Amino acid sequence: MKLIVAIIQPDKLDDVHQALIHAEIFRITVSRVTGHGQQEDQELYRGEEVKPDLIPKVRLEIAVNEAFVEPTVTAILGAAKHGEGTIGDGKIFIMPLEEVIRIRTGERGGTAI
Amino acid sequence: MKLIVAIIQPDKLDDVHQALIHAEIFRITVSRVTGHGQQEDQELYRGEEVKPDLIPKVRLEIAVNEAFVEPTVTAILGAAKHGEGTIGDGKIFIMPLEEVIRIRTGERGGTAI
Amino acid sequence: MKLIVAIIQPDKLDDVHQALIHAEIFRITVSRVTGHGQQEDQELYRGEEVKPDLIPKVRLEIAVNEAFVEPTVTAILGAAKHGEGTIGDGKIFIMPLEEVIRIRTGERGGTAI
Amino acid sequence: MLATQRDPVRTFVPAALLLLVLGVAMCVALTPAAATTLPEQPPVDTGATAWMLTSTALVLLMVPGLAMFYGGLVRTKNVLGTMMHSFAAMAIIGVLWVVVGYALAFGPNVLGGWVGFDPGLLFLRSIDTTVSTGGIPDLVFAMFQGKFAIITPALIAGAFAERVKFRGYAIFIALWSLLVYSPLCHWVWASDGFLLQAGAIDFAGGTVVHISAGVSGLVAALYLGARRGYPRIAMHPNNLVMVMMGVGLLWVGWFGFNAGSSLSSGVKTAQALTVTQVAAAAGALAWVCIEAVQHRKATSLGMASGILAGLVVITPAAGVVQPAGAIVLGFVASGLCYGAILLKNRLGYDDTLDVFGIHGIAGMAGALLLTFLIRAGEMPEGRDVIAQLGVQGLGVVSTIGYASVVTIVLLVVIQKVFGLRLGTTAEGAGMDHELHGEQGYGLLNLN
Amino acid sequence: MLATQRDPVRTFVPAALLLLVLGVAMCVALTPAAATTLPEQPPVDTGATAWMLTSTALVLLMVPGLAMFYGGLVRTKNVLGTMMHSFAAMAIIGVLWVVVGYALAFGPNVLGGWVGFDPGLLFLRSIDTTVSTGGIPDLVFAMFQGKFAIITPALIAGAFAERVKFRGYAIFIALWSLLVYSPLCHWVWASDGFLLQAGAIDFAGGTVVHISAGVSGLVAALYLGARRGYPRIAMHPNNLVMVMMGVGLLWVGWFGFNAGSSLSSGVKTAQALTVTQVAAAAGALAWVCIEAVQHRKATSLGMASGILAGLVVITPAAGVVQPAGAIVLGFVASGLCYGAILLKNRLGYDDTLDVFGIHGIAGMAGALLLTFLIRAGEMPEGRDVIAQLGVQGLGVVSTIGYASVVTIVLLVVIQKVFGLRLGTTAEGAGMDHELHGEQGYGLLNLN
Amino acid sequence: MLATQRDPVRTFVPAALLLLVLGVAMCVALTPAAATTLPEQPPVDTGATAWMLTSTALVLLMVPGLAMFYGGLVRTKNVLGTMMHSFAAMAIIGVLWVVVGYALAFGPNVLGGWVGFDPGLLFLRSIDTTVSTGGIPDLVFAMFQGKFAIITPALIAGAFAERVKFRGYAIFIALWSLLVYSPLCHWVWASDGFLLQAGAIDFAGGTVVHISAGVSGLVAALYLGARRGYPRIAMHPNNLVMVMMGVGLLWVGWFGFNAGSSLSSGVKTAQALTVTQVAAAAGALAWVCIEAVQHRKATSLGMASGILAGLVVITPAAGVVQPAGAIVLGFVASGLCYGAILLKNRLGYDDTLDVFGIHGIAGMAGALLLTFLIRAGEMPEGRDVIAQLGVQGLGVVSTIGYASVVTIVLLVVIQKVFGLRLGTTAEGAGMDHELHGEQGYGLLNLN
Ligand SMILES: Nc1ncnc2c1ncn2[C@@H]1O[C@H](COP(=O)(O)OP(=O)(O)O)[C@@H](O)[C@H]1O
Ligand SMILES: Nc1ncnc2c1ncn2[C@@H]1O[C@H](COP(=O)(O)OP(=O)(O)O)[C@@H](O)[C@H]1O
Ligand SMILES: Nc1ncnc2c1ncn2[C@@H]1O[C@H](COP(=O)(O)OP(=O)(O)O)[C@@H](O)[C@H]1O
Repeated sequence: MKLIVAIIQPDKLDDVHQALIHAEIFRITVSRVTGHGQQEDQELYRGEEVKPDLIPKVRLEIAVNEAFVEPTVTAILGAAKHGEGTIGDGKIFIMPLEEVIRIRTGERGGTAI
Repeated sequence: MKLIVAIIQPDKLDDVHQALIHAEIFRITVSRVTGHGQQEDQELYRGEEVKPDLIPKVRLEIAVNEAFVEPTVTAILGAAKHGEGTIGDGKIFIMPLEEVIRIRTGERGGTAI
Repeated sequence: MKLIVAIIQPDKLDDVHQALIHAEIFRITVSRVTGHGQQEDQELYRGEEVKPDLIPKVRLEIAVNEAFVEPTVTAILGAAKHGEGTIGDGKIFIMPLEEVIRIRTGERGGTAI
Repeated sequence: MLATQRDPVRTFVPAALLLLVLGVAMCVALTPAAATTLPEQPPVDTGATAWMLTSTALVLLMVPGLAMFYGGLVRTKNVLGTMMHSFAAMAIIGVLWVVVGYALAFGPNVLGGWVGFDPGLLFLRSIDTTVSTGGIPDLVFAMFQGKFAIITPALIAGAFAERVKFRGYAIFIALWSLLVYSPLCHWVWASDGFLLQAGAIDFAGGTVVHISAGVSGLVAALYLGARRGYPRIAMHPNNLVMVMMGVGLLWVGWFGFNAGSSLSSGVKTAQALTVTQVAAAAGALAWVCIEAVQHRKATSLGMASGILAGLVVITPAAGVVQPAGAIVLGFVASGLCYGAILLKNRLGYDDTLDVFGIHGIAGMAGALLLTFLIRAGEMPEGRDVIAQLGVQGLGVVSTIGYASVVTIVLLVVIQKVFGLRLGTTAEGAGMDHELHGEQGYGLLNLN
Repeated sequence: MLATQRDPVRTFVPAALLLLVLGVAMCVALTPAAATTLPEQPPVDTGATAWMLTSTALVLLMVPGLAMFYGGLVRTKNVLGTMMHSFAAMAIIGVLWVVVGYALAFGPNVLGGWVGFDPGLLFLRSIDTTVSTGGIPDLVFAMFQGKFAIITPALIAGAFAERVKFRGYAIFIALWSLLVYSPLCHWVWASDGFLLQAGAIDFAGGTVVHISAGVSGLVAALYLGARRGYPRIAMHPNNLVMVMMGVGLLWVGWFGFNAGSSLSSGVKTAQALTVTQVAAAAGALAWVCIEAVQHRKATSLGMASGILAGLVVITPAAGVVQPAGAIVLGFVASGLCYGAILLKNRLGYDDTLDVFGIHGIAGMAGALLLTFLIRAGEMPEGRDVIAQLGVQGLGVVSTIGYASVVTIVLLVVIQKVFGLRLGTTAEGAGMDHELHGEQGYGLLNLN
Repeated sequence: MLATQRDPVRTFVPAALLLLVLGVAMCVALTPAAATTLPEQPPVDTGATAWMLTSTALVLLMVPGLAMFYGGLVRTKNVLGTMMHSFAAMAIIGVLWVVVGYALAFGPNVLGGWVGFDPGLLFLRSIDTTVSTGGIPDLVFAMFQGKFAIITPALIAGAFAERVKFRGYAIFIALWSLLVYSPLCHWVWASDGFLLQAGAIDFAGGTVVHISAGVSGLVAALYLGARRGYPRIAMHPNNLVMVMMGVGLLWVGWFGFNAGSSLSSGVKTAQALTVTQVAAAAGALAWVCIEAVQHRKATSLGMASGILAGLVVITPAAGVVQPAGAIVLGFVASGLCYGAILLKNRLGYDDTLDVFGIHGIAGMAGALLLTFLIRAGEMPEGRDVIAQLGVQGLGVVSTIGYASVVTIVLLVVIQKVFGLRLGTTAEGAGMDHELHGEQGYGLLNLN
């Protein structure tokens, strides 16, 4: 099993979520984060242009069985891009996941995902 | 060492925290997340029932030595259930953790946990 | 590749960020968390001293190639301490990272980090 | 804002306009005024003046109140953009009203009574020191009325919240104020306005303010289309706590709005304030009870909506109904608005913050139903209920007809010439970031 | 809300009540009133009326202010539910007061002076156009007093915040208002009320409003028991920023509360406003200084609490003490309240937002201590300090006794019949989600 | 707060001071006052009094408004500490003004007119029942003026936001109020003040309030130095939504500030209210247009800043200019302030919330430019524009000179004796946690 963590642009959350559902990934956990990367944003403060060094992003956390890793990645890649891909579109990280337990039932492993 | 990530219902945070302390797990990191799973919630907006597709959850992050993995899981399973277990009670994810460093002292490994 | 997760004190975020940039770690993801550990904080509420059992912390998530693990750790250790190190300064967790994908381009692996 | 970047001309429109106004103002300011103090005029009634000054302040308080109410109901990414809609009305109409709006609304009939005009009223010059028969300085009346002119376009903004460009919006409300509000205001409140002449009762603006705003909002919502993803995606209010604060300020401000409309400080004022209070409470009570029955839960937004429905319905009637009647109106209004909103959801158009569903519906209900609840003796000379109902209907219909026609024309023109509807990407990223380069709640991110 | 789902009967109670009121109101509204204008009555004093109208608006402003103050102090999951307590008072008492509350409070003595009653005052019909001797329309007085009736039960809510059902709360405040507030109000402010007759001084409601709310809150807190996990779990205020906003509005509104109670616009009004301002400042100053000494830190909640303590203590005394006396009262009140709250923490009962600790304690302090600070010449005819202290004590004791007894009876009945205390799971999940199906800060989640 | 912990003496300073005031107040309160009612005095004008009472409440509303405006602009960790600066002014000056401030400001000349004094005015004893020629009780005037005394030091706080100790700040504003504000107020508004005698026009406090606050703020910002990391780190406003609410309340409150300064309820009041409204709108409009041209985006903070600039510039001129002139002033003020802030960013000093950039600059602009826009007939006897400009310049220059000199002295002394600038670690951790032991938004963490 793998734990897939994706950092995406906030405005793409809905599209990505839809794409995942189409790929039959129904369970995700989402949180607000801020990130620093190549992307440069710009805000205004009393006539000055300010470059925030941390930009709002959304973090997705998805636990999947091996078989679903590629579909998940494809779904995200397909939905998270701005146009042909713009700086700041984000990253996907894949980590090994040794165990999953469903609290409700206590079941473990792949079926619990 | 393992990194245990648990997604639980917000109203169970206090119980789970107590249970962990009884199990002598004293150090945790907690954050607000929202999740999508089987659970269906329901809110009202001007006479309409709205189904938010992301429901508030709490994410626990706990780094433990092997010996503590089971106690931790048991503590969470014991405290995070609503009744006999209700949809939405959440999940526990266990990941390998290669290194832990205590910033204060710089010590590494199991003792730093 | 590794995923480095660091829990630090909020007031050190700026220093740590600067240190990472000096160490040429340009990409990070940051989020607000609360933590429970040895540290004891204290707040006031109508004449009473209250000990919050969860204290605000900042969580850094940094994906790096092997070569950058030590520099990253050193940078954090150097910048996140209060004085010679104070209780509550936090922890660094290092996890294996199997794959990184840059959403914009779809590139994978070390170069995508 | 790419469009803008490619189009300096449009960009400099604001600047040009600004300089124009500035220039004119400067000339006016520097040309010495003819002595305007008339030989003898009624003495000032310091008490009535004090209450009108207070009412003016109270109605102004409604604008931030509205900004909070609307701002809290949209999504986080649009909170500032939505509040800006209210504040922009303060800035734009605030100036426009003084320059020319008041002259159009309260000057003597021109163009066959379509609107009024009196050059002396430009920049309020000729009323600098005059006092009306009621003992209230005319400037106070002009400012009090100016607040109504400010809040009306701000109300409309709720109907197309989260999806319009700021510049287009600014131009829209400026033109709407001149072409829709001033005429309607003239018809109903100017001494020679045809609806006033006809004996239509609109104490504090049920037609001029609420019906016109509700109808124009509906037209705009239909013309501009729904927000991207509506209704599929659940769009949660970002801050219901602020919504409650906002409605609290609206309630307080409404005392100025209605009781101030008595243009005095006496029994009539007391009656207006009383029924305003009662109708708001009754509306709130009715709404939460309806919810309790339908959903077994009473919501805070329901409470707020009921308050608003009650306040709107009593607005045209505040001078003529008694407390018991106000309770009836409050209850009925909440019932009707509640139903109207459910209906909207069936029909599926996106009147985002239910401007028509509340201001339109409750406004009409008040304007018409007041006929049956008029205080003994307040009925215009030798009119029976049916006759009066006809007159009220005339007011409602002409308001609806006029407002909707002119609004649609304005929308089409502005959309074509300046652009009004927000582009898809900009809408996705949110108004705060795209249009204003800010974020409402910095506290959400680390700083 | 499972209980509710199983119990349609209870669910339809609100609806039934609503329809009843609606029906009655309709009848009343449609039956033509006997011409109520008395042949000759005092002329209106437009100035005094203007100030009373303003005061009415200012006191109304205290309700959202209170909602913000209380709402900010509870936990995030209960913020809306807590604000709803204040708004529900506006809706319910807002209607009830007009229907019957005012008649009970200000009608002539009935039942041996336990309460007043005058059928003509139902729906405020008989005062539709009357003017009081002070030159103020009676309707204004009725509305001004109505705001006091609204805010008092809203104050109580702080004592059992975060743990009551909405329906039970709604029924509680309705009955409390009729059975506790109206009688107390009658005793102290009706011309034939026995405490007024006895010469008890309560300028703006120290006993009627603050002591009664404080005591009733204490009783309720003890009867309903502590919140789950209290005091083990640290329960943090969700929004101290809003608490500060709220206390700001409360301070402003209190000017209407106290200075308005002079029922005039003159020297007495000025004196009341002055000491209100001074006592609030003194209270705040004292509280933060005490904190600075005890903890080396001055807190914003301490500032807010001190302001409140000062405002409460001066309420009964606003008409009779001078600025120096107000400073003394402010200081003393903060000291006493501060101590009372520390004591509460030792005793361990859960008066959640310290309604008794602040309103109860400071209310009593004001009602009693004012005796020693009365302005030369304001002491009732041929009374010495001790005698007056006795009278004041009588007022305080009778208020405490009556309020506590009736309150406990109401609580028991409502808890048994409708359910008041929130269930454990519902309490855990929070009122906003469980009772209202909403969340206060949508901005916290992604939307 | 380590310093404090090591230094009990300092800690007990507040307590000592408190007890002192308390003691004195007690004595005063208990010594029977000489009967102060003068045989015959002008009758009360209930209308004018009503408006002045209202104005007093409105100006008080500006303090929470300012707290919200400033509080929303700083970083999350300092939001409460910043709001406390405004509230502390309410508490400290609120008491101080009554005890001695008013006596210094409005007593007859002493020390060659440097300041006034009249022992009878201590604790406002001698005006307990007096009525001024305008028919307004003197206590109302004292309270109205007191609000100005409160808000002025609170304005300064914006210049050194996020980096001062609370105790040091408290001592600073107390001394500043006595040594800077009272004298300036005396010069400009006391009947025998030298600037008033000289015929300087300052209707509502352009010099006394805004220039003095702006200049003192600038001096303090320079003396205390920039915040740690400024300007390298982008420091984001934590809550622009609250900033908008705050500016809304400021606008409303300003009606009391300016229109109240007419000390009447008539034509002059109406004129002041009108130009206040117009200038604010014009300022907002100008600012957003400038932004639209320079950045193609109009910001909400720009809207707020423009409103403020307009309100400040009209303050000294509110009594003498007409609407057209107000438009001109509003436009010019926004242009100047906008430029001044850009310039500040070049110069790189840290006037955190641009107190000088807005209050200083717009205050001067208003005080000087009003000369060219005076209403026909309002120009003081036999003065031409140039002569008047000279007098206005005198007012501005003496204010700047006096305020800056005394302020720098105060700063140095307080910094040395009590400590004012926050230590590096404390500044890093934030004022809310370090100085007040609280956090503003508990909702951000789980609770
Ligand atoms: N190596 C990394 N470690 C942690 N977070 C990262 C890393 N690389 C990117 N991110 C996250 O992804 C976001 C987008 O990355 P960015 O570099 O701006 O885009 P791109 O990868 O297209 O150049 C960043 O803001 C950051 O939150
Ligand atoms: N595979 C998963 N990946 C990420 N988060 C998950 C996953 N499964 C569950 N979660 C989290 O756990 C929460 C509860 O899961 P849900 O499916 O509702 O309960 P249950 O597992 O009892 O059916 C979800 O809201 C989501 O936040
Ligand atoms: N084992 C752990 N699992 C998860 N989070 C931890 C763990 N240990 C420490 N933390 C996080 O680090 C923060 C600091 O830890 P703490 O024990 O207070 O400091 P120290 O390690 O210096 O004693 C905690 O608040 C918590 O958020």
